[in-house]
Amino acid sequence: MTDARQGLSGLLDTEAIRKDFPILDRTVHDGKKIVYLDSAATSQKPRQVLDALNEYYERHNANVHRGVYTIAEEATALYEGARDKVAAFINAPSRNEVIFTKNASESLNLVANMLGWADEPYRVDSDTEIVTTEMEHHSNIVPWQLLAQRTGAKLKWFGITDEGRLDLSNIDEIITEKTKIVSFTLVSNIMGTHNPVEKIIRRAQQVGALVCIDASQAAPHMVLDVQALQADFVAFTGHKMVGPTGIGVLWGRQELLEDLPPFLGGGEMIETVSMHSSTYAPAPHKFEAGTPPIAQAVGLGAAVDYLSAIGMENIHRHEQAITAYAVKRLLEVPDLRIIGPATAEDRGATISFTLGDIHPHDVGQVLDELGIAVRVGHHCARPVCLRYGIPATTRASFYLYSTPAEVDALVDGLEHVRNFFG
Amino acid sequence: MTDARQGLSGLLDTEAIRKDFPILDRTVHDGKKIVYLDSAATSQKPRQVLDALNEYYERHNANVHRGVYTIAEEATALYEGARDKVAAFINAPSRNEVIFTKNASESLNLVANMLGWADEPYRVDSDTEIVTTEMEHHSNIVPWQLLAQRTGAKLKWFGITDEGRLDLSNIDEIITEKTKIVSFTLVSNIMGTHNPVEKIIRRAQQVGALVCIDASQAAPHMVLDVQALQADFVAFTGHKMVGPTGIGVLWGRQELLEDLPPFLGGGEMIETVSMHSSTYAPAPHKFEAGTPPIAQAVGLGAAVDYLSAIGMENIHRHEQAITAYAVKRLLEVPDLRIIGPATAEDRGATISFTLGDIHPHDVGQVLDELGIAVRVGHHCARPVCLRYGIPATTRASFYLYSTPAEVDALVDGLEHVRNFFG
Amino acid sequence: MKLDSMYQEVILDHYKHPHGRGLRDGDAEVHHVNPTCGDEITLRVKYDGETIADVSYEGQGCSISQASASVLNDLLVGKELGEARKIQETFLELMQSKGQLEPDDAMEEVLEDAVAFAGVSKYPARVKCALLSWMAWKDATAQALSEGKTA
Amino acid sequence: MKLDSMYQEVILDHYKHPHGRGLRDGDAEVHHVNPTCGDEITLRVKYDGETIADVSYEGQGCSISQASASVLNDLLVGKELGEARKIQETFLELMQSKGQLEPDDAMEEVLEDAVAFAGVSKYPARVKCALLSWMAWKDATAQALSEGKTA
Ligand SMILES: Cc1ncc(COP(=O)(O)O)c(C=O)c1O
Ligand SMILES: Cc1ncc(COP(=O)(O)O)c(C=O)c1O
Repeated sequence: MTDARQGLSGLLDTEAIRKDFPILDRTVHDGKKIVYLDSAATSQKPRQVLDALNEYYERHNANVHRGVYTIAEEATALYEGARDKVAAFINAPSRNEVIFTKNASESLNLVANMLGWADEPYRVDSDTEIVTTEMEHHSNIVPWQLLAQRTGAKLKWFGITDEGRLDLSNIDEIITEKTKIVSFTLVSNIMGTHNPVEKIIRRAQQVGALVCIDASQAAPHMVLDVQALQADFVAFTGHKMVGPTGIGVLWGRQELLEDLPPFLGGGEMIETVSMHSSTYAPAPHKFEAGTPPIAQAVGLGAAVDYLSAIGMENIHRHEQAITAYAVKRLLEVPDLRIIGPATAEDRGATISFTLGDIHPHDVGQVLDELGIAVRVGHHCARPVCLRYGIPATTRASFYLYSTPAEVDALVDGLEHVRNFFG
Repeated sequence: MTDARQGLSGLLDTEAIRKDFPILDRTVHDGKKIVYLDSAATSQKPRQVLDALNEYYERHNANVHRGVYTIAEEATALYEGARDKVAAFINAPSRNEVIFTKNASESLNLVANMLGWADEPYRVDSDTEIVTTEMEHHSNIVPWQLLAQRTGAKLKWFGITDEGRLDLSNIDEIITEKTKIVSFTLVSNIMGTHNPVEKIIRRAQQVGALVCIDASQAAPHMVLDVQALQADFVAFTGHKMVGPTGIGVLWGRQELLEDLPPFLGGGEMIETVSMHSSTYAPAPHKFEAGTPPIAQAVGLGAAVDYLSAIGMENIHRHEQAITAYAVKRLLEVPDLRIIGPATAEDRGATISFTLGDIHPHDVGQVLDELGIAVRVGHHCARPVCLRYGIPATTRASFYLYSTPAEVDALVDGLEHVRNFFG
Repeated sequence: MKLDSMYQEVILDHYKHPHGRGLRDGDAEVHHVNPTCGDEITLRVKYDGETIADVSYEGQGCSISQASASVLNDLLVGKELGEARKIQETFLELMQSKGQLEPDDAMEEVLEDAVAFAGVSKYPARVKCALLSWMAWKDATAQALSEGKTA
Repeated sequence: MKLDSMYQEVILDHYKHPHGRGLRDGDAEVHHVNPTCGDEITLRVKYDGETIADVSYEGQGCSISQASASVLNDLLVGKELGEARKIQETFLELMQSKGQLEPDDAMEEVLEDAVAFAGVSKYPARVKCALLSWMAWKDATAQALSEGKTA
């Protein structure tokens, strides 16, 4: 233990928390306990979430919304109950504003497609512009590129400063009267940057553009209040917030969800169908075609309960402490360069870096041999790598179960990497 | 036990099988064991599938395809291993033809959208026609209605005969040189009808139309061989085949998947991304945007293993025996009218019926009180109800765990219903 | 048997012998469906000033939705709009009570036969059936009012 | 330590001192990327009849992908096309062996330094790194041939 760890305050009782996560006892490579530093890619799952899944399948499994028999009513109550939980978690004005998707990527594509097929005033077409940023995950770039190609709309974006912040200096040229939609990430998945929402929203509102926020890296880590954000759409994904894979969320303002056209067609999203024409159910069902991810929604509900019981403020405080410690210790490693904010201010618990000219793949491989799991590559945010002229980064990301000792293990591991390739 | 049950042959050892399904021990309404006759809506899950899910989350959970660390490699191997299993299960020529979606509805929407955005010769536009049938699940109607609206293409369909069979008498007028796609169900989810694939495929091939088969009600119940079917696309859904919710499959011919454009954009489906343009990964990844339903794919792999170990021929034989018995016994109930084929030939183990003028909701409610779970309503196939001039049906559907005693319980229950409303 | 709490004698009576069924002249017409089960109702309201002159309907559905429309006709025809609204709201409250609400005398006075639906409120899937005609009535009334056909 | 089976001395040497790196004149050029990690290579082939006159390349990537390109240059330049193909296929076989294949003398004779990659085949995520330049070479050769620049 280093001296630096002495002064750390705001930490959670990780000893207790880690007992909830069976995988954290896993060992690799001849008995090395894993040090899981890849929660930005996906989080681990507590026993409570797995129990909810099992309980659902073993006692209540049935298709939802259409059964009059007991377990179908139970399954429906559990599924819709999960919607209530998620709505409360993000402080949604109405439960009907919470749409379950398969992941954040589907949520973002859903918004892009709704706007492409919408009537005025929402319609994106060749006279209009779409705005995003250079800092986005591919899942918040490619849907807009596809929409631009399909409609002829122009795609514009905010650049990034040398410090890994959004460059909003030309905001009035980027967001104009032609802008229909501005979509950006609340927290960067590669650099951890926490973006200034208010400034962007204010300008978007000035010109009457809609705002979509990718909260995939925010929802797991801090209080997410969609009313306070004042955005029109907010997307996030279950597997990064101690929930199961296979479930995502799109929150949207009720009036918009009423006005906008459906995206996928099928069972569950209809009001009445004839061969000649169909009418659609009100939101959220209008946007949930087919049998929904029932068990996964139930699991996400349990995840939200788990996080809420610990408290999102407490989780955030814990991560801030860990991040401050990690930034400090990482900067002690020779030749290590942090890509993105090199302080603990306005940032999440995700830190990307390069280590001399050792390629991140090689860094990750050697760390794995020590049981340390970090992500290497472009992290589905290749424009950021292009921006900084680097092929890839090594990324360590922390969560409510991460400990200062794991930061130390990483720093020691990096020493080992340097020696190996030295 | 009735005499009729004596002669039944081809049954599976349901006593052993039922031990694998924890929920079948569930009781409702003061200790009544459930008689689950709604497998066409969703199937129950064996312990083996739940174990695979737990094992995944407790030991191997990580995001796939991008990690160099041990559990990420394990997760990737499990996820891609599930693709191998599904490919083998449907006799796909290549594993790369198996796309994981969230459900069959997404699979069908994926096909519709690919064709809408495609270049020639696949492009659906206002000069072309789309063909489906009156027997489809809404999930194979609404996507085509949306495509027709969005592109101006004309939607045509095959009608149904009084006996619940597809009316192919006018096939040459329905499928014409203008037809780009013919999409139909292999087995009807409301009437159980097993449709004649060959005749439709032959005509479609004559005019150069693509063929999409909705195998949602076939994959769980019989050998599904995509090469023998000779279709271009085959869609089905995991939760109906003892797999988890949140996972579906689209199989497509490799050349088509190479030629057709992507649908959803995002992480995983790209080759390289810059702000100005992106290129896409080869299939199947091109069609799998975002973090896939990893655990659910693993669960589906376990489901396929489970079904294969019992043997799809054996499952089919079992269901045929149960169906023949059920048809026979149901026809003994006064005022009961089967909607759809009233024999056991060329049909699956799904039987819809009306009972005098007692509304199906009331039938279902009284049966539930006895622990019997049947589905009531239009079963997401409202055009079929319109066709027969009925508001709804009661539907009993059987699977590998269904027993003749459960058929008897249903028949006794229906007597009880008649007395209640008599 | 628990079923009897849903299928009260009164409900089965209304189901078998519905009151006021059939479409007659009206100020506004609406068509409502219950997408989860396909129950449908076409309903017309006729106002005579503030008084409900008629509620006529046609539709298909289960015993609960049919009986509920019949009870609605019984209860609302001849009432003043304000009173009708109170009845509708009380019925809604009862149906959303998840079986937790034991109708008291005051409620019974307002709802008359409709208190028989208390048992239905325990069955979430059937609550929509019971409410179908009431929602249609509310909607039709709003239309009639906005078209200025009543005071 | 298991790592040493991947990071053989030979591999680290090629990584630190790559052979034939840089882009020179060629008959065909291809650009390959590994979408899962972002490794990239631009590779040119030059043929002199059936003989590989040069393989030049530029790119970014990890030690494995860089060393592999260097080894490729060593092995293939100067070879006849038929022989080069055999080397490529043998390397592919080794890399797809999941660590199950113990290179024998015959293989060692064909692959020379490239047998050092045997340990990499145990790491599925790295196999693509090792194959990147080889796939690029195959593709570039196919292009050069179809453009009729070689026999
Ligand atoms: C024939 C048929 N097609 C499509 C579907 C849609 O499947 P899912 O709801 O899983 O998308 C179903 C089942 O609901 C079905 O029975
Ligand atoms: C910022 C951000 N947006 C979107 C996504 C996409 O989420 P998913 O892969 O669950 O669709 C991710 C994670 O992968 C992310 O980090």
